[in-house]
Amino acid sequence: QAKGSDGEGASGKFVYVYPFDITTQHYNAALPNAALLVPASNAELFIPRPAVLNWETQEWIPQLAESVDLTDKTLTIKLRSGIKWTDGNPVTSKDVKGTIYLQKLNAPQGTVGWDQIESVTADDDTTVTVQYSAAFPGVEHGALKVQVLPYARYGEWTDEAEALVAAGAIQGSPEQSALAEKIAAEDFKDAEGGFITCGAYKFKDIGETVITMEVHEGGLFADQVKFETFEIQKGDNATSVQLLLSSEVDYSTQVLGATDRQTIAGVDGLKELSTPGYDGIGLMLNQARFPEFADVDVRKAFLYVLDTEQIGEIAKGQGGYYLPKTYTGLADPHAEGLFDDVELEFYSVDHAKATSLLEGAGWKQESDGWHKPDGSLAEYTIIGVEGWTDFTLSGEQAADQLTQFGIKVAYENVPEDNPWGIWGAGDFDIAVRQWANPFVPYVYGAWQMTWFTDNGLTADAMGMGVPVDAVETATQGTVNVAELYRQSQQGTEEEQAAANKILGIVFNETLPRLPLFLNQRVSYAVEGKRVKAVDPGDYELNDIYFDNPIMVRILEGGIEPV
Amino acid sequence: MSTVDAAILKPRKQFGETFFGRVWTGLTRSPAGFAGTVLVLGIVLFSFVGPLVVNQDNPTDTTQIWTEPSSAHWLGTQYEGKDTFTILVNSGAEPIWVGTLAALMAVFVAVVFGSAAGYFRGKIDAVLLQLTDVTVTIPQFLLMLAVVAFFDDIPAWGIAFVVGSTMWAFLFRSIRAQVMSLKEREFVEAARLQDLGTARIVFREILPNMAGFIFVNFVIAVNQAIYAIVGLYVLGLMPSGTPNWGLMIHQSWSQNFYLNPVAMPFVLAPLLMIVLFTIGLVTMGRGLDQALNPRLRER
Amino acid sequence: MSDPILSVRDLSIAYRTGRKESVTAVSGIDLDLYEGQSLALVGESGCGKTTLGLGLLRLLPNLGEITSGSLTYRLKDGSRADLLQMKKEPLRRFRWNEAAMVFQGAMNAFNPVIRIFDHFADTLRDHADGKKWTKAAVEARAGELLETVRLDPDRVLQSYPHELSGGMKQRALIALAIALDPQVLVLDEPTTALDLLTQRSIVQQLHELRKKFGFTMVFITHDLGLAAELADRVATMYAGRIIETGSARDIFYDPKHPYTAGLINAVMPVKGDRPALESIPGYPPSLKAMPDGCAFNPRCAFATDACKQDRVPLSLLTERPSGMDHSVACLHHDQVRLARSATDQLASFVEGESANV
Amino acid sequence: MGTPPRTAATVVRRVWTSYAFRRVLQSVFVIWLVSTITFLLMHFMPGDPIEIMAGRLNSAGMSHDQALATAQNLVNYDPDASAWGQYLDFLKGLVTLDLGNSLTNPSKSVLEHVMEYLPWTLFSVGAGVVLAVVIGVSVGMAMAYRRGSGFDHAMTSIGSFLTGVPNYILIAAVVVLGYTVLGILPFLDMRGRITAGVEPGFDPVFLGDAAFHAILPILAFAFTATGSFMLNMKAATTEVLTEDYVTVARARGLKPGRISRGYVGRNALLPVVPQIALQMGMLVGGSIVIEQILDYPGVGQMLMSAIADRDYPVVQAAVIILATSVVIASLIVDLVLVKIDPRIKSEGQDA
Amino acid sequence: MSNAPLLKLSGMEQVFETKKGPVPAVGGVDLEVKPGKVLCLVGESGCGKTTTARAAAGLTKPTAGTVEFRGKNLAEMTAAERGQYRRAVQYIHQDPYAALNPTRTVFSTLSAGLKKHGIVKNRTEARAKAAELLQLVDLTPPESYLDSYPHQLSGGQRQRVNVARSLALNPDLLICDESTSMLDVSIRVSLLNTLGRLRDELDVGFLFITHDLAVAKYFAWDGEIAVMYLGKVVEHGPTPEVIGNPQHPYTKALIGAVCEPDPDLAKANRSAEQLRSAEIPSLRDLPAGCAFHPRCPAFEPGLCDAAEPPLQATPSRRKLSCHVVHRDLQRATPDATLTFDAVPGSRRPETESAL
Ligand SMILES: Nc1ncnc2c1ncn2[C@@H]1O[C@H](COP(=O)(O)OP(=O)(O)OP(=O)(O)O)[C@@H](O)[C@H]1O
Ligand SMILES: Nc1ncnc2c1ncn2[C@@H]1O[C@H](COP(=O)(O)OP(=O)(O)OP(=O)(O)O)[C@@H](O)[C@H]1O
Ligand SMILES: [Mg+2]
Ligand SMILES: [Mg+2]
Repeated sequence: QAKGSDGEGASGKFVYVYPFDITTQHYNAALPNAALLVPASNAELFIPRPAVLNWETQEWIPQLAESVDLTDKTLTIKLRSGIKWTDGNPVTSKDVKGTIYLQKLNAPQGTVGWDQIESVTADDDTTVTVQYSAAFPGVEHGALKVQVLPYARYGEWTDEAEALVAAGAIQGSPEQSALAEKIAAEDFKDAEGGFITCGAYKFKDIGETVITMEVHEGGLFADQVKFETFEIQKGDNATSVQLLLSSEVDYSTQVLGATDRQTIAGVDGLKELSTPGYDGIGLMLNQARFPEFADVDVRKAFLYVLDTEQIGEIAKGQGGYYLPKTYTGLADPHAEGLFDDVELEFYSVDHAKATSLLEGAGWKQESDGWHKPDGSLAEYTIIGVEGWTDFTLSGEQAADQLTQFGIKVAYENVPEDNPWGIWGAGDFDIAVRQWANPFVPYVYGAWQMTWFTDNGLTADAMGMGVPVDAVETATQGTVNVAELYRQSQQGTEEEQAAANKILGIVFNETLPRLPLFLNQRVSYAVEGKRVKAVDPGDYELNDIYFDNPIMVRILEGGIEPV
Repeated sequence: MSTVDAAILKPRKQFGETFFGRVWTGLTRSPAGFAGTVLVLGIVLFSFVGPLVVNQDNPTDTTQIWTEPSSAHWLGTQYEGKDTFTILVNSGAEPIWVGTLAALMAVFVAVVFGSAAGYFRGKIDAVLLQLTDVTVTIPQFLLMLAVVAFFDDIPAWGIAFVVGSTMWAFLFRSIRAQVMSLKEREFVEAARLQDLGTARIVFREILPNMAGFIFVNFVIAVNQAIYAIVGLYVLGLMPSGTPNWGLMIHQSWSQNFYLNPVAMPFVLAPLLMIVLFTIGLVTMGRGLDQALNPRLRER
Repeated sequence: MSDPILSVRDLSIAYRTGRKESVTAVSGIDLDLYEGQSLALVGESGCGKTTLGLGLLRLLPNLGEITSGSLTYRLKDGSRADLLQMKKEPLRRFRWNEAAMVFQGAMNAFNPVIRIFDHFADTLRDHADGKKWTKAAVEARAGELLETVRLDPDRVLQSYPHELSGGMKQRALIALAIALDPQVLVLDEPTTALDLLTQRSIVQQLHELRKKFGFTMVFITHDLGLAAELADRVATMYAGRIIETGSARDIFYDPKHPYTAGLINAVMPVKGDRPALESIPGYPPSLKAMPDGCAFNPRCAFATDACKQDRVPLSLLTERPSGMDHSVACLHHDQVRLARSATDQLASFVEGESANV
Repeated sequence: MGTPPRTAATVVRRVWTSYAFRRVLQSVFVIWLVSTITFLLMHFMPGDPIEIMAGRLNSAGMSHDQALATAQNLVNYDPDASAWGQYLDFLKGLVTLDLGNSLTNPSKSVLEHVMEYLPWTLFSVGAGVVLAVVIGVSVGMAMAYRRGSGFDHAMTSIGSFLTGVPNYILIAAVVVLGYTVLGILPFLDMRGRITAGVEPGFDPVFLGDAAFHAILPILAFAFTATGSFMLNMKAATTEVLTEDYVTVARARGLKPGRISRGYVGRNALLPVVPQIALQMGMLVGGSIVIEQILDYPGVGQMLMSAIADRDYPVVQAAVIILATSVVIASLIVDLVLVKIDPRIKSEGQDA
Repeated sequence: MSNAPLLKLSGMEQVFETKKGPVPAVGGVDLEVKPGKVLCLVGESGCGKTTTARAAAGLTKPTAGTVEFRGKNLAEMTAAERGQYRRAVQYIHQDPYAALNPTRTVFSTLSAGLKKHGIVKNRTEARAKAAELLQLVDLTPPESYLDSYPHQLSGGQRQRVNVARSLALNPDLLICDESTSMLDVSIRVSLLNTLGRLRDELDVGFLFITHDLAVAKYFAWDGEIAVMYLGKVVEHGPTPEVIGNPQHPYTKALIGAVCEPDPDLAKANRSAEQLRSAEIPSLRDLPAGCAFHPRCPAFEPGLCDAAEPPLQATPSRRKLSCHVVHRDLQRATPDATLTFDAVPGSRRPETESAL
C-alpha cells in the first residue's frame, strides 16, 4: 500500500543484516536493549532522534528537529511539522518532552548531560526547550539523541516520570524502580497498531529471519528516501558472510574476522567501508597487585617490547586495525591537531631501550628471566576473554612476545559471562582491555576509559589501581586527573581543549594503559546488485554503530537503487 | 596314592580361552574387530607418538595465513599461519586421554555401585536406583554446563570427572541387573555352598562373567565421553589451552572458517579424526562383543 | 493302503555353522508313512529328531537346509506333490492344512502378546479360501476344537498364553493343530516339560483324537515309554540316521541294533522288580567329527573292522505290510540280545505272539 | 469367585497398589528431585545476573557503577534473598506452575519464554525420532530377515557408523560438504524456523516450511537414533525369529505379512519401545550442541544463552520442562508397554 | 552311629511373601536322612521339593520348624559349626551347566573349596586332588578335563563335574535336585550308578529329588520315598512298598500315569482311572480339608473336604495322609496284606482280550 503519492523516486529495496530475535525481542521502545531493532544501526530509519551527530565536524544533523540551538543553558529544539506517527497522530513536542523526562529519570547519577537537565518544556506543538543547570559543549548530547517515543502509547509513563523528576526522584530511588519495573513488564507484542514509528520506514512484515520495512507515508524523510523497501535479514557473523557471499545483502556492520574477509573477497561489487575507530585494544597492568608497575619506566619498557603491529595483524587481520599516530590515549581523529606543538614519546619496538629502562628501574636479567628490584623473578599472567577472539589473540601474542624478551608471561582466558566483574575487582595481573572509547564522540570518553573504568580504587573494587588524584609527571608536575577529567567534559570549549591536551601528555608520559592498536571499523557493502553505490559521503568519520553514516545518507536520499 | 602323573600337574595352556585370549581373538579374528583396532591404535599412535616425531616449532607467521596444502604444510596453514598438520597431531591426545579417563571412571563407579546394589540389594540399592533415575533424567549436557560454569578453571582431569559422573548411570543399571541375575545363578549359589566367602564370590565368580560386557561397555563409554568432551569444546565452554579436536571445530564454527573453501583442511581434519576414531571404537566394540558375549559364545 | 501318504527318499539336512562350514544333522533318510499310522521317532538328544520333523514340513530355521532328497505327500485331493519343489504360496497353503506340527516347546508356541482367540482366527483366516471367518464363526469353531481337548473355550479363548498352565497350552496347541483337519500330524516331544499327570491326560486325549479323526502321526520323543504308548511303528535314530525301524513290538521286544538294545536296556521300569541297569558307554559323536562307517562303532561292543569301513545301510529283517517291516542298519544284528531279564520274559512272549501274525 | 465388595478402602488400596499409580508417583518424585538439583546448581553457580547484565551495558558505553545501577533496574533479582526462602518460593511456583518471569526479559513469564522455543526442539527431535523409528525399525527387521546377506553387512556398518559418530560431527560434516564444498545445500535459506511470510497454522504449507527449515536438526537427531534403532531392532528381530511361536506361525501357514507384522514385528518392538523414550531424552539433551552448530533457535540454544545470562528462572523452567518431558515420555512408554505386552501387568503385580 | 539321622527336618514350613499374598510352598514336613541311605522326594512340579531341599541345604531359612544336622539345629549353630555343616552337606543343582561358572576351568572350580578350606596346601596338591575327584566320577583321563571350560564339556560331563565338586569337601550328605532330569537315558543310568557307588562305598546319605518315579525307584530301592503334594508329604515309606503298593490316591495316580516302555502293557493301561480334575490348585488358595480332594477319584464329600488328613502310620510300614484309606483300614481287618495286584497295570494283563 506504500505505492502511493510518495512513490515518486522510491523503488527497489535495500537489504541490511542484523542479529535480531523476534521470539524474545518486543515493541517496547522504552526498553531499548530488548526492543526489536531499536539498538540497531538502522533504528534511525524508523525511530528517529531529534538529531544525529557528524563526528568529524561535531555538528548536529537535524532529524526530527528542524533546527537545534544551544544558547547559554537553554537548548531549543524546533521540530519539523507534518511528521506523523503510524497511528496517525502528529509528532509533537509532547512526545519529545516525555521521552527526555523518562530518560532523565532512568539515567544513572553522574551521567553527563542528564544530571544537568533542570526542566523540559513543550512551548508549543513544535518547540521543546531544555533548561540546563550548567552548559558546556556536549551537554546537549543526551537530549538530542533520545529515540523519541509516541506520547499516545508511553504518555502515562512519561507523565509519571515528569512528576517524579519534579519531585526529585533519581535513578535507584524506590519510585523510579517501581516505574522501571512497570515498564519492563510490558512488551506491546499484542498492542494495537504494532510498533508505532514515525521514521521514513515502518514495519511491514516481521518474519523470523526477515523483517521488511516499507516507506511510511508521512514519516520523517519519507519523501527523500529512494528505496521502496528496506529489508533486514537476521544474521550473525556466519550468516552475514553467507549473505554477502551470495550478494543477498547490501550492507553489513558485522565485525568479520580475517578469514571471513578472505572468504568474501571475491564477491562481485564488494566494498569495504573502512573508518578509523575510536577505541582500541590495550593492556591493563594491575598496579594495586604489583607495585613495580607504578614505575613509569617499567610500563614504558613493556610497551617498547611489544610488536603491536604483529599483534594487530594476528588479532584483527589486515585492515582491521591501525596503529595510533600519538600515544596519547586518544584515537587519531580525536588527537588530531591537539598535540602538534608538544614532543611526545613514540613507542615502537625497541628491545634495547626496554632493557635499559628496566635496568634503570632496578630490574636484572638473569638466565631464568628478568628479576624485579626486590630480586624476585618477574612472572605474570595475562587474561583475555574466552570467545572474544581479538582479545584472546592479542593477549596470546603479547604474552608470547614478553616471554621471548625474558619476562615470564603466561596467557589465560576467563569466561565471557562476566569479565567486567573480574576487571573491576582487580583480580588479574595483566588484562587485555579496551582503551579510548567508541561510544562517546567526545574526547572525554577516552579519559573515562583510561582512568575511571576498571579503576574503582575502592576496597572491594580496586580495579587496576592507578592513582587519579595526584599523578607525578615530568613535564606537567603533579596533576589531578580527576579534576582535569571533569573539565574535559564540563568546561567551556577552551577549557575542554586545554584539559584534553594535558591529559594526553600525562597519558603519553605515564601510560596508565598500554595501548596496542586501534580498531579500524570495517563494514561491507555490495554495490551494483540492488544499490548503485554505498557511500558514507560527508559522514566518513561517524562510527558505524553510533550515527551510522550509511543510514544518514539513506535518509538524505544519497543512496539509490540501481 | 601313587605318584601323580606329571601331565596332571602341568596345566594345558589355553590362551584362547582366557579373558585376554578371547579379547585378542575377538580383536584379531573378526575382520571388523581387526579393522577397528587398527584404526583406534593408528589414531592413538598418531596423537601420542606423533607429537614426539613432528617438529613442535610452529610459529605464528602472518605471511603464511591460510595457505593451501603443500609439501611444507601437508594440510596447509591456518588463520595465524601455523601449520595445520602440526596442530592436528597435537589435537588428539587430550580428547583421547580425557575420554579414556572419564570412561574408566564411569565404568569403575558403575561396576562398584552396580555390583554392590545388585548383590546386597536393600537400602543402598533403592537409593542408588533412585539416583540413577534422576541422573538419567537431567540432560547430560546441562549438568556438564553447570559444573563447567561452576569451576571456572577446570583442569582436564576435572572434565573427565564431570563427564564420567554423567555417564555412569546407564551402565550402573545394566551392571546391577546383570549382578542380580548372576547372583541367582546356580554357580554362585554353588560357591556359597562351598563357603567361599563374599569377596571371592563377587570378584572371582560374578565379575569375571561380566568382564566381556564391562570391557565392551568401556569401549562404548570412551566413545560417549569423547562425544561429550568434544561437545563441550565445540560449545566453547572449555579453556582453549591445549590444542584439540573440539577446539578446532569450535574455531571453525565460531570464526566461520567452515564457510571458506581454503580453510577446508583445517575444518575437515578434526571432523574426520573423530569420525575415524569413533568408528574404530565402535567396530572394535563389535568385535569384542562377538568374542566376549557369553550369549553368543555359548551357542 | 498301498499308497503311502508321505514318502521320504534320501533326505539330508545340514546346518550352516560358519562361512563355508556346515554340519549334516540328518542324512539319507528313507521313510514311507501310511494313512492312519503312528510312527515314533526315538533316539538320544541331538540325534536329529527335531531336525527331521521340521524337515518334513520344510520348516527348517534360516541356517538349516535340505541338501538332498525328496518329500512326497499325497494331498487331500488325492494328487501327489513333492514338497521340495513347492513354491512359496502353495507351500504356505499346504502347511497346517495338509500337515500340522505340535512343537517341542509348546510353552512358547503361542505369540505372547495376542490372545488364544487370535491364534485361531489367524490360522482360520489365512486358510480361508474365500470363506469369511467372522468373530462368531471363529469362536464357534475354536470352541468346538477346544472342547475336544477338554478345555473351557470361554476362558481359554480370552486368555493370553501366559495365563494358561503348560498343560493347557499344550492342549490348546493340539486343538489348534487339528483346526484345519490335517492328514498328517507331527508331534515333537509334545509332553516333555509337563507333569506326569498332565502328560498322562494329554496322551489319553491324543488316543481319543486319533480314534476320532484317524490322522497319521509322526511322534518324536526320547521317552521310550511314550513311544510305546502312542506308536504302532518305531524308528530309532542315531547321529542323524535311522538305524532301525519296525513295529513297536519289534523294537521293544526284539531290538536288533546294539544301540536300540542299549537304549532299552537303560530304561528304568517303574513297575516290577528293580533290574540292574547298564548304560551305553561313551557319548554320541559330534556332528563335526563323524566316525567312518557305522556311526555307533566307537561305542559298540560288537564292532569289527568292517563296521569302521563303510556306512551300513538298513537291511530288511522281517517283511510286514504297510511299511511296518523290521529293518536294521547293523552288521552284527544277529548277536544283539536284550540284557535285562524282566524283558526277556516279555520278549519270549512276543516271539510266540509274532508267530501268530 | 465373586467380586469383593467395593468399599472406599479397597478402592484406595487398589489405586495405591496399581502399577500406573506407583509409576506416576515415582515420576513426580524424580521431577521434584531434578528440580531441586537444578535449583541448587543454579544457585551455587558463580556469577550474578545483575553483574552480567551490567557487564553488557558496560560494554555498551556506561561506566561500571552506572551500568550496575541500570542493571539493578532491568533485572528483577534480589541477590540477598535467602536461598531457603527462594527455594520455598520456587517450590510453590512449581506446584502452581508459576515459575516467575525471566530476569532479563521481565515482560514474559518463563513458561511463555520457554514455550517460544520448546515446541521447535520437540518438533525437530520428534520428527527425527519418528523418522528414525520408521527407518530403523523397517531396515532393522529387513536386516534380521536377511541375516548374513550383503544388505545386512552393509546396513550393520551404516548402523554402527551412525550410532558411533557424534551426531553433531556428522551434521557439521554435512553442512561443510553440502554447503561449502559442493554448494548443493541451501543452508542459507534454511536459517531459522520458518520462512518469512508463512503463517503459522496446522496446514501443509506451514508444516512443510517448518520441516524444510528443520531438515538439518531433524537429520542430526535422526542420525544417531536411526543407527541405534536399526541395530536394536535387528537384534530383537533376530531373537524373535528364533522363537518357537514364529516357527509355529510359519508351520500354521500364516501369510508372510501377518507373521512379520503380528508375530515378529510386534514382539521385536517390545524391547525397542523403551529405547524411544531413552533416545528422546538423550536427543533433547544433545540439542544444545546441535542447535548451536546449526544455529537453530530451539530450547538448546535458549538454554545456552540463559545460562550465560544467569537467567535462573528460565534455566530452571527449561530444565524442569525438559526433565518432565523425558519422565513423561518414559512414563508413557511404560504404560504403553503394559498395554501392548500383556505379560508385564502380571509381572508388575507379582514382583 | 549309622542310625542317628544326618539330617532331620521337623515341621519345616516355608511361606514366601509375595505381593499377591503369602505362598505356603512347604507346609510342615518331617523328614530324616541317615548315612548311606537315600531319601527320595517325588511329586509334581511346584509341590515344594526344591524348596524343601534348599532349606535342608541351608540356602533359605524355613519360616517355621527346624532343620537339624547331626542333632544340631541349623538356626542355632555357631559360626564354626555352621562351617562344618556347610562342608558336610552339599547340594547338587538341577541344571548342570548353570551350576558351573563359565569363566572358570574345571580345575579352578574344583580347587576353590579345597584351597579355601585348607584341604590342599599348594597347587601341586590341588591338581592331584582335583584329578582324583574327576577319576571318582569317571572322567578319565583327568588331565584332559582339568583345564577345560564348561562349554567344552557335554551335559553328562558337566553333571559329573558338579558331582565331583560336591565331593571335594568330603560331604556326609548330598542333596540332589533333579540331578538327572536333563540327561539322556544312558547317561542317566551311568550317573546314577556313580552316585550309588558313593552311597554304598563312602556311606554318603542322600536327599534325592526327582519327579521321575522310575529314577526314584532305581536309586532309592534300599531307601525311602516321600511323595509330596502341594507342600505336604502325603505318603512316605520304603521304596519298594510305596512304588509297588501305593495307597494314597495321589501316589496311585502318579504310578498309574507312568508310560512303560512296553507296548502291550501300555495298551492295557489305557483305561487307567481318570482324575476328577487336571487342574492343580493354587498354593495361595488351597482347598479346604485334604488338598487333593478336588482331583481325588476316591473323594467322599463331607469327609475329605472337612479336615486336613494327618500323616499317620499304617500297618504296611509307611505313613499316609488320607481320610478314606485310614477309614477303610480301620474298617477292614487290621492285618490285611496288600499285594501288587492293587496297583493297576503293575503286571502284564493275564488275558489277551485287549489285543
Ligand atoms: N540351528 C542349528 N545350527 C546348527 N546346528 C544345529 C541347529 N539346530 C540343531 N543343530 C544340531 O543338529 C543336531 C540335531 O538337532 P535336533 O534338534 O534335531 O536334535 P533332537 O534329536 O531333536 O534333540 P533333542 O532330543 O535334544 O530335541 C544337533 O547336533 C544340533 O546340535
Ligand atoms: N522365592 C519364591 N517366592 C514365591 N514363591 C516361590 C518361591 N520359590 C518357590 N515358590 C513357589 O513355591 C512352590 C514350590 O516350589 P518348588 O520350587 O519347591 O517346587 P518343586 O517341587 O521343586 O517343583 P519343580 O518340580 O518344578 O522343580 C511353587 O508354587 C513356587 O511357585
Ligand atoms: Mg528335539
Ligand atoms: Mg524344583
